[in-house]
Amino acid sequence: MNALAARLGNKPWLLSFAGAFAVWLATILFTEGKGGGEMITAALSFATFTVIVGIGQMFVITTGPGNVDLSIPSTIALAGGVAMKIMGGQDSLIWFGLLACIGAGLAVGAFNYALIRLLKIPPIIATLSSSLIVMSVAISYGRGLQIKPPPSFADFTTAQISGVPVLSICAILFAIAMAIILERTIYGRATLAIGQNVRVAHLAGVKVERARCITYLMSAAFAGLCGALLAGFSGGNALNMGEEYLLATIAVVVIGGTSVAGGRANVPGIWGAALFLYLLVTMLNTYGASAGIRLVLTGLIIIAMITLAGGDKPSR
Amino acid sequence: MTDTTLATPARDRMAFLGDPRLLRKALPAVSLVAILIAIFVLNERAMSYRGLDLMLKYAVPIAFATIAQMFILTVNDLDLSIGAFVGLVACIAGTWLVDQPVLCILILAGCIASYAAIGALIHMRRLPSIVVTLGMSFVWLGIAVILMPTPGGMVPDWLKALMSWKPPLVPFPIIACLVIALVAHVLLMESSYGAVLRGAGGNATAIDRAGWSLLRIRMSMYALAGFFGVLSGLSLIGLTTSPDAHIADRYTLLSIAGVILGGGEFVGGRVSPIGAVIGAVTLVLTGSFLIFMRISPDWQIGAQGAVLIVVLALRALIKLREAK
Amino acid sequence: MLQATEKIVSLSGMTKSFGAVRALANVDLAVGVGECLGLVGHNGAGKSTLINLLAGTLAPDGGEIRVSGVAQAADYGVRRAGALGIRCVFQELSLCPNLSVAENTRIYHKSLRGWGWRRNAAELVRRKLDEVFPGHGIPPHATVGDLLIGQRQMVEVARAFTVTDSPTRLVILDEPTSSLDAVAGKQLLTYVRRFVKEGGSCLLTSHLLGDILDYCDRIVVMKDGGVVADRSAVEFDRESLVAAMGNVISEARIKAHEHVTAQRGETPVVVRAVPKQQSDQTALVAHKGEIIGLAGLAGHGQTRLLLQIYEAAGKTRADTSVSGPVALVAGDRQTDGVLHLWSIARNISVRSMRALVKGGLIDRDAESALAKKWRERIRIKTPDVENNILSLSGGNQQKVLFARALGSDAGIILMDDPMRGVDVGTKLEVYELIRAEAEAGRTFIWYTTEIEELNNCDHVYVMRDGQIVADVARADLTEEKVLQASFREGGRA
Amino acid sequence: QFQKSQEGAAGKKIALSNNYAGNSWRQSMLKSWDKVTKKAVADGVVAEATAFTTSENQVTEQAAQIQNLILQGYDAIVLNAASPDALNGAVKEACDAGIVVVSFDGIVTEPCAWRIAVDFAKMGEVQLDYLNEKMPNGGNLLEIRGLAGVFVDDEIHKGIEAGVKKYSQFKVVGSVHGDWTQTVAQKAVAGVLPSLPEVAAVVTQGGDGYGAAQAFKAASRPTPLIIMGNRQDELAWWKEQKDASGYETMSVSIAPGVSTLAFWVAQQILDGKEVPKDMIVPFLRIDQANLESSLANTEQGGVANVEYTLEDAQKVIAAAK
Ligand SMILES: Nc1ncnc2c1ncn2[C@@H]1O[C@H](COP(=O)(O)OP(=O)(O)OP(=O)(O)O)[C@@H](O)[C@H]1O
Ligand SMILES: Nc1ncnc2c1ncn2[C@@H]1O[C@H](COP(=O)(O)OP(=O)(O)OP(=O)(O)O)[C@@H](O)[C@H]1O
Ligand SMILES: [Mg+2]
Ligand SMILES: [Mg+2]
Repeated sequence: MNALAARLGNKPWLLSFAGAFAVWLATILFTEGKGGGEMITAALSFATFTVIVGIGQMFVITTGPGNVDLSIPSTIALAGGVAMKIMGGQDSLIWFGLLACIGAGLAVGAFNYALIRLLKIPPIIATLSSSLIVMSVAISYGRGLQIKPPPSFADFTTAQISGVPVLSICAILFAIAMAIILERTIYGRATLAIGQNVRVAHLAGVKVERARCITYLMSAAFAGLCGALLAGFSGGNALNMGEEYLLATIAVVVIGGTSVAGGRANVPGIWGAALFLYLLVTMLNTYGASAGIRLVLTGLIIIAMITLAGGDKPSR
Repeated sequence: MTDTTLATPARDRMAFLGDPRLLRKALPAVSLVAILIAIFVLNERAMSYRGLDLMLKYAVPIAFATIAQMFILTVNDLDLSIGAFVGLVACIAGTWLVDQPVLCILILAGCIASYAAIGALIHMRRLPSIVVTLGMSFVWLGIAVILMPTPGGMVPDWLKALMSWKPPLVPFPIIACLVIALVAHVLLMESSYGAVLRGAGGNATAIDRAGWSLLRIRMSMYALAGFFGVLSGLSLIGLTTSPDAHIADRYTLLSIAGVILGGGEFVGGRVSPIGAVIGAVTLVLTGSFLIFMRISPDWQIGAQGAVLIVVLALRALIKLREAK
Repeated sequence: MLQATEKIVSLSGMTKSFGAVRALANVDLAVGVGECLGLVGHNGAGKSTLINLLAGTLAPDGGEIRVSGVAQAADYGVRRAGALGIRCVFQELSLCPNLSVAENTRIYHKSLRGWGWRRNAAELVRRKLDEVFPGHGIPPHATVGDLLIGQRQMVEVARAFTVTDSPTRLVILDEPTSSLDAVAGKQLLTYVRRFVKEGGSCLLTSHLLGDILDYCDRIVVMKDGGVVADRSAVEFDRESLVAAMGNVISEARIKAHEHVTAQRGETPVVVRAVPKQQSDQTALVAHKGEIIGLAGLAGHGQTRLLLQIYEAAGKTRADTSVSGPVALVAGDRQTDGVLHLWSIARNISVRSMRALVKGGLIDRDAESALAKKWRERIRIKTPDVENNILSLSGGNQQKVLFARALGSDAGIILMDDPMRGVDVGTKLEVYELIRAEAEAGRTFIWYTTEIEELNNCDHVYVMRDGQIVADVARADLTEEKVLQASFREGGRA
Repeated sequence: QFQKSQEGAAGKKIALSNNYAGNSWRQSMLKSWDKVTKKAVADGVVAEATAFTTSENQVTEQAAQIQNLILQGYDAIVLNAASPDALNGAVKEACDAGIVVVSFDGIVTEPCAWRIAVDFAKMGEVQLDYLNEKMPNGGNLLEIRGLAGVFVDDEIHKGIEAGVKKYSQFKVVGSVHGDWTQTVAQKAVAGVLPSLPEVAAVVTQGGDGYGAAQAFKAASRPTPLIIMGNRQDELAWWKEQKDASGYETMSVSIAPGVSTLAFWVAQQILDGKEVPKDMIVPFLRIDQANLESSLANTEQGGVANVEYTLEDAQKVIAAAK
């Protein structure tokens, strides 16, 4: 038991994959093997969105305690609206739409960072405030109307290659790139150093503000991109389409092995945690438990999993 | 020229005596005063017993929840379940408090005990509090939904009467907030064990080396959080006169924001109970302020954010001037 | 039996390993009643580990601990040690930065409770501070996080000597003087003598061998996890003590530098800084290739001046101009230096990441090579540079910070009392390294609390109350001069 | 007659207390309110009719909002409540201050308030009535619910349950919570779908039909009969299917314009008219026959809507007497 915990402690992301596998197994045992493959396909499709925004949130959380991006849901709503409006249902405008959604995200990120840097507002309150403003912008920009994605864009976001969603493949490549950025670039190292101790990082020559700026820009840009993809995937934008990602991003980041105290991050774990959370809900839905029981079990299983993994151990 | 150069060392010595600290402590109050003045300018009716009573009623349960969150933040943890917990307390009290008060109190005591148990679990297995409490938020909500699939239930009259009590001179919400702030202040800032509790957030190793049980400290903090969460739930249903499982979902974020607005920090055991209550009240007042400014519904949501930013920017200005 | 009665503690056969590292191998140690025992040894010799076992913060792998002759059970821990009157000031400070001095004292004494506990605690610690460090100037209600590292050290030492319900019988001081200036250090040691004279016992470690030789009754020398010498202090002199520690050095090497007297002004000025609180226009000036010393009592603005220079790097400001990149060697490891989640290698390479980038990514081989190079050069005691930095002894962590700065591309290196906790042998090697680097064109600005170290400098500025009050050339440098400038009251320079 | 009503209500101020603005239904509701009340204010029917929205869909925020509206001195508060019971304290306070409170859609149980109720249980039951007609042989049902713990969800669910009891040939084989959000519904349905046997029909609570259709498509399962919720995207999809393969279904929901009905009711009360405390407003149902016309009248990306006039309100009041 302890040996297992120790081994998992070294690779915390393994745990979230193990958890995902376990719930999947429990589900198909119940259905006697029926639909196992399709379930994985669905899990991959939906985890993709959580992963894209989750990685942005991970970088933010890694920069240290108190850093969290609460503006992600609003950014998703705004950027989804911007993308759909600019694409206007026309295939020829897809690229403009994608650029615009990332641009919208960057604008939100820049605003967040300006609040944090210039006005010295604690990040959690800065992003909370900006999320409200961004939501207002989204409302007055889109008036709550849903716009359909261009057909090719919708097809791309829902395409599958023998059961594996194309978007998930892209997101896996994206995650690999982000893992490399985290561990092997100056920006990534700077982020990790800041998360351990801002003062030490600054005195060790790390460009603190540059890294923080990039972090908040990135988180919002990823949320923006996710907004467009989500709108494409679900057949149009909606104001409430990002709501579930507020807690979901924090949950996948932390379950995936990133330290809330900052300075330690884990990209693969986000994938594992996103799959785990999706399959967990699927399992409980499949079992047909009532809403209350489902909620209680969701909570208990999350706690049980993290308890099994054991606590924070210093890594490298 | 000579003046300033001569003044600097003296000021520096003053600074050492804790001057900037005092100023930092005063910042939350500055925000509160600013927003109050803005409200009074917009609507002089607010500047009355009745006005303050109406505006601040819902600050009482938020103040309790904020203090609960503050206890958790003191030991460098974060509670993502306080909102759901307050909702559950509301449902429990709404179900049993009228008919079976003794049973109800026992159940609520059990809730506090389970909060302490969560603290113990987090400590013994060295778990990230954020995940455990996130999980617990589902558990609390789930139990509340099972208990009360549709809103309803009874609230005892004494509780309603207490929450709508109109004492002479000073409105009840103000008295309540003052009492909450003072009690929490005495518990955490003035008592001798309070110093140990805060110390655990500042340097747990030091506390351990001085021979204190960190397990007991964490359990105490979680139990205190649970206790104040219970008070939050009770005061809330005293106001709403009826519970609902989702009644306090928002308190999780509000309570964190309140502590931070009040000058608390996420790590290092640096918190201020009085500041936290001020923060909670400020948050509530931003809502009132908005209603007094007539804005188109499109921008009402954003305006709430903008008000928060302006209030905090004021503080930045003061900090900047102080730095010079 | 007879021996046991006169020993306050005796350890025998103490063994402790951290993974593959054998920190202690079968160590015996005893401290007598009314005795001040000095414990010396190179960085990573095992001193702090031994102290942790004695204080009950670490459990030994094997061995026996006896306190006042009574063998302690396996559950021996801090609480038990505390009850037996054993107090410890650890190498890495253990105060709560968010609490006041008085509150930190309360943490130490369970009996400080009830009405007026804060006043009592403040009184208790203030009186002890006055007793140990007369003229300390630390308000008991100040928050510890706002204090300078030296002041924090004073608070912790004073706290260890305070007494409430149970007596203080043995005080363990792990490098208590490393963050104190010369004056405070002497005050402490004088107090320690008084304490042992009154029947207390003391266990003291230090890398300032002079202190150990002058103030201890007996000296135990450790090397690589074992005791290599245990004799009365009078039987040692500096030379033999150093030899016992395993370093063969000649005083000649220390003196060597005194012959090289660089002429000021031959090279371009790279740093010019007027301290923020300076009332006239006196500036610190550093020419390329010089070693500039900053002296004065701790907390008189030296660190602030270094940070002022650090912040101005590459910029030109009214009061500060600095040309070229700057690196800093922090002295306050815990708050300014160590990235605690990272390996030794990453802690070294963090300042040099730009140089390690190949094809957009940090080259891991180059990173590891850099770390290994510095491990050899200043002998960082570790089997693997990929180990976490906290697995190093205090002095070795300090060496990592040296490596971080010296391994970087910075032409100007600021050092904030960087030798805290570094052993004698390494110190001499680092002095030599610094001189070599200076000759190669690097500029050093070096704040030190050890007056002897100023001998390595080309030029010394003495600071008081945040201002430069004396500007002493290498040739005119004497200890009196520095001390006089540090203390002189009255008219500003 | 109109003249007379002006005397009573003219000069009075009405506030709309709304608790959520984050979906197309609520946006439609606010838009209708704006359109109708602007004209009413311009005509001098009332002095003011301002809409207020809280930033989060939360009981506590709305309660505080009502307290502030009391302080602002409004004569009437038109309320779409976040909870039927939990706002009672604030509503009572408003009544005690002499303020007329008219709740609609999300109604409150406080006796002093007026209620313009939708029979949510009925909304669930008619779905089964319709299915019974279409599929006399019955089949498996998938139920998409709303947000757990919210009374609307429970009411509709009860209606569906009653319907299933009534027509025993139907069996609910799966039930998920879609939180009335298309993306959430899509996600939840996609998750359970692989484990479900063939699904004949999907019963919903409105706003999640299109998401369900997407999920069936993604899983390459035959599209079942999905009950729609009056949103334009749902209607457009239905029309598409209808044209392609003769797909048949129905759609039910409440018209967001019910806010304007509540406005007129409040106006009538302020005007001194006697108005019973409980009124019923019919939900808006779209069938195969009126699909095209409804779709044509619905804004792109919006919700099928009806705005009410004073006469409509008077009819509703009369019907309740
Ligand atoms: N003593 C300190 N304690 C805590 N944080 C500090 C301290 N000193 C600096 N910082 C952090 O470092 C930031 C400044 O860092 P730094 O100058 O490295 O940023 P930068 O990216 O280099 O910006 P620029 O490129 O403009 O110089 C401060 O805003 C603060 O967040
Ligand atoms: N937690 C740990 N994990 C791994 N190795 C450790 C740990 N603590 C100490 N060590 C190792 O044990 C040995 C002894 O360390 P110790 O701290 O006792 O040395 P020291 O004599 O106090 O040195 P210094 O003079 O530098 O303080 C060192 O090699 C050190 O690397
Ligand atoms: Mg910089
Ligand atoms: Mg040591």
